[in-house]
Amino acid sequence: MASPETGQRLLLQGNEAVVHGALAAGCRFFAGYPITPASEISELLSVMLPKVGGTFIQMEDEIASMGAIIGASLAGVKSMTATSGPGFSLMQENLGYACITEVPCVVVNVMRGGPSTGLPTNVSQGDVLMARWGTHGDHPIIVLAVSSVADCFSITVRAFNLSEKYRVPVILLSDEVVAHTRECVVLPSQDKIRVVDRIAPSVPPEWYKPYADNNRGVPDMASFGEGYRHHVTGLVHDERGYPTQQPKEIESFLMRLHDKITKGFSEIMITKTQMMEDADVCVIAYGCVSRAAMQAIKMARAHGIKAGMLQLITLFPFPRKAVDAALRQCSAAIVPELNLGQMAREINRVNQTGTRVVKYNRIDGQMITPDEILKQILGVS
Amino acid sequence: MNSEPRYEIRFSGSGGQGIITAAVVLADAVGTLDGKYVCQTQSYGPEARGGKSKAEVVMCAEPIDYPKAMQIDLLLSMTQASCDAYFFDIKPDGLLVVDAGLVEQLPTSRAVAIPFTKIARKEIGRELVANMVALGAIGYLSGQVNLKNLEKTLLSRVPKGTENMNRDALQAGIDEAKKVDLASLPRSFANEWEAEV
Amino acid sequence: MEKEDKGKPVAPKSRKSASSRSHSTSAESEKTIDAGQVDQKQELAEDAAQLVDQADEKKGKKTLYRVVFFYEWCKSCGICSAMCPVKIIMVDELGHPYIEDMDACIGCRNCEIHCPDFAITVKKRYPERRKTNGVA
Amino acid sequence: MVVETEVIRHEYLRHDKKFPHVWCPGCGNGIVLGSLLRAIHELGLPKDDVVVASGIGCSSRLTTYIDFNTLHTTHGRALTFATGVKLAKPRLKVITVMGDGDATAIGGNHFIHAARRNINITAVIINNSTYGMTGGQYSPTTPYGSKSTTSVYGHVEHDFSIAELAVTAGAVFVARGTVYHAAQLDKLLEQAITKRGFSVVEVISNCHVQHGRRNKLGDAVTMITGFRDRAVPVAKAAKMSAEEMRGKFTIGVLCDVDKPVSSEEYDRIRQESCQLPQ
Repeated sequence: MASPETGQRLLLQGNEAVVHGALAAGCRFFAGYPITPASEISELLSVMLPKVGGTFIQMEDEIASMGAIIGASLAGVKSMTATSGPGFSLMQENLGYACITEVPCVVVNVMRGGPSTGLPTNVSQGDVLMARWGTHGDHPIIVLAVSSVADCFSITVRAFNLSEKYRVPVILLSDEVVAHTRECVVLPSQDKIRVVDRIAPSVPPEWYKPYADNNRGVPDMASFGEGYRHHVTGLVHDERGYPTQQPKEIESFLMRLHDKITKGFSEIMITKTQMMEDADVCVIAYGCVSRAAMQAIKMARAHGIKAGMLQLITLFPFPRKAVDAALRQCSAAIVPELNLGQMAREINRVNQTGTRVVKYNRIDGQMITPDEILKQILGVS
Repeated sequence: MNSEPRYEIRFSGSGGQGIITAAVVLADAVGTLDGKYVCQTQSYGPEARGGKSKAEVVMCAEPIDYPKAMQIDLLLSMTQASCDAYFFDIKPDGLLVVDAGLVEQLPTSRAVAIPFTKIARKEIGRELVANMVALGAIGYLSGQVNLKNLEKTLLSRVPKGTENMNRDALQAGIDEAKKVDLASLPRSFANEWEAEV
Repeated sequence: MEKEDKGKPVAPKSRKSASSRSHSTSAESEKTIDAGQVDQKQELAEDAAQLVDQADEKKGKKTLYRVVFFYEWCKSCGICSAMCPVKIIMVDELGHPYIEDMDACIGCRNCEIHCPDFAITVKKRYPERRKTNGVA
Repeated sequence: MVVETEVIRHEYLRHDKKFPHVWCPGCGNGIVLGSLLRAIHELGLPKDDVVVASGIGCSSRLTTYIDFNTLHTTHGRALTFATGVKLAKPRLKVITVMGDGDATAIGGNHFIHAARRNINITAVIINNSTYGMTGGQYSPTTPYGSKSTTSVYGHVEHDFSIAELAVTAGAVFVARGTVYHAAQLDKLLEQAITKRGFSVVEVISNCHVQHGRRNKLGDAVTMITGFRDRAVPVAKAAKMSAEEMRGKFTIGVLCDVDKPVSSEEYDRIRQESCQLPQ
């Protein structure tokens, strides 16, 4: 595999584009464990990372992989892991650790059919709510979904940027279809890519309070070995990082975790609309299904139906505003998903207009085809 | 249906025949060098090893929404089993290309049978490159790819030292395909692609 | 905090040790030296200060030590008392340790390194005691 | 000459943490912590360059108290975090402190693979034969027949030796000490921290509150002095029969070999591939 040459058209798999996106965003550490359909990410990074001075390691399992990337991130290196459903299940404990200790990292989950070993080589979108609520406790997290190879590059960069800026783990949901589809992309040159890095403390080490609130709600982050000796613990901690059981400190700490994300809603929530200007019917989709949906919308337009598309790129925090606007505008919304309606449930939750929300689901390991979505659109028009 | 027609090719055979490699080379040539939009997908998992294996290439002058094949313009089958399994969504005027030695029962009369494996064995000396013979034939018959670009891409993707063998195989496929008279097939659309090549 | 370290131990408990100190004889302490060297042989040799001590002993001068308890941190577990080879660390009714005979201390530091609570420091007792230079 | 505790206290304990620490009176964890700090002091490691990672459990609470870069991780996973830290910043000295259940039950897989992988990390495992923090349940090192809150009728499973497990798994330096032999422990820890590669020090410690009380092993003092009688130096143990060794365990350096260190090897690969045309 050649190194990416910017400005050149490259035929890349979704998984390969994730790798190039991660490297462009400054990822220099990857720990992972082989799992279909995410293994290509490991394979390519094992080749690419040493070339850019980074580190690749294959750990003994996904628990260890998640631990290792948190460790590396604490040492000041942007890090990532990639897995699929069963491995993602194993990562949940340490994912919670990254949430409470506010360690930036990116977890790619290439979704396959579940539960358990499920359908290793088939596509699914069954991990959507798990990505949001998988680890225990009431915590905020950012979940992004990709739908094309180009997305795999650009959204991976976004994932790193959000993670670094808000000091929160970001889950990048890919799926078997996006991961294994090859498409041509032109990788932008490095100077065209906006890369965000965590903010290091500017105060002298004696003054440094590793978890002190500031106007952003995101404390400055010192990495190990830079003179700012501090304690990192998965226990609820005070602003110095020491365990606390004071109700006041506990609440203000946990609220800050939520608030920092709330403050960034406008930047974090990414959606894409197509043909929505005059739409009566909208299709709300994400991941590979949005590709089928778009095709279906074009077909519907050929039938004279004013259909439009709302593609969710950020799944969580739930892009309420965009969904609400689409629901207000349209008389009906079709929500096709490769699960039994995990996002449809969220959409229904915010539906205050009485707009008809029609689920269309497939859980047989196969893609939803444009014809199937078209049928749904025709059914509501 | 679409303003800009898609062209969909499905490669099928059994695992180990190099079906996916052929599809990737075609997609790479069409996408990177010809500059069209292209989506290449494939079947994964156990069926890729020994069982039925398939790979698809969708190409279009406009961005492609649905990445998988919907109605196939050209189906390549390198085994009888894969031909039977993957023939179902071929277009009425789509073309079936099969390995003459391995597929005996043709489900359509719009079919071209070329003995890819035999050519690979006899002319190149390695059965292994039957996929590249087939790729040459498909590249020619589909009329969707610049054959020079196809060769260039192929050579950039094969292991060092096997370039000549692969180039010869591709060329053998193209030569063989040139002998086919598509006009003689029922409901031919030969005129459309001849203009492009 | 530094002030507390030095100041506190002298406060309530030190009366007993202070009074007992005057009764000790050098003969008693010399007898117990062998018993005290059980586990500490390896490290004793390394230290330059030890050579000075040995030289002093040859000259008939005995190195004196002071065992300082930091009572704020002491949890009265009794380990120091049990570990003392010369049995000079006593325990009062509340479990707090005190020194019966400070001059009998052989400086083995067994109590110090076995104290789980960092509550014991053993120091040399010179008339003109040098300031500890161990601080990095 | 051992460094004075006063120096350790001023130099290495966090001045803004509440002391005395959380451990029960007489708990060996404090003794091990003292040994660890003296070893680090003797080696003259700069505090900024030391990372101490721990898992979950009584022993793992020690990271809170010491003035290094400290990392209190999830149960059993200390070594995975440590691996990430070490590989990301190889100049850091990474030490993990774990309990017996932490390191060899929930973290057993990470432990054997860290040993196999041979990354430059030191693992200190404080073995008190029980889960102290959660209330005295049986751990992988609880002896056969012992009582615990989850084996009130007597433990029917067999324990294993952490140090021997480490040797078999490929650790380049393995030592066993006890909290009674604290001076020796200082030296073992120094050796382990200096060693290139994955080094393990198993420290036999006491939990008189959970394990001791349920098995009538006496108080802290009895348990700790009991280690004196049960511990046999490696050289002496070699001459003893299995019968004589019954109920006893060896202390000292069990294994000290040299093997390529994977983190260093990877550094070499990194340097070589950086020079390749991109």
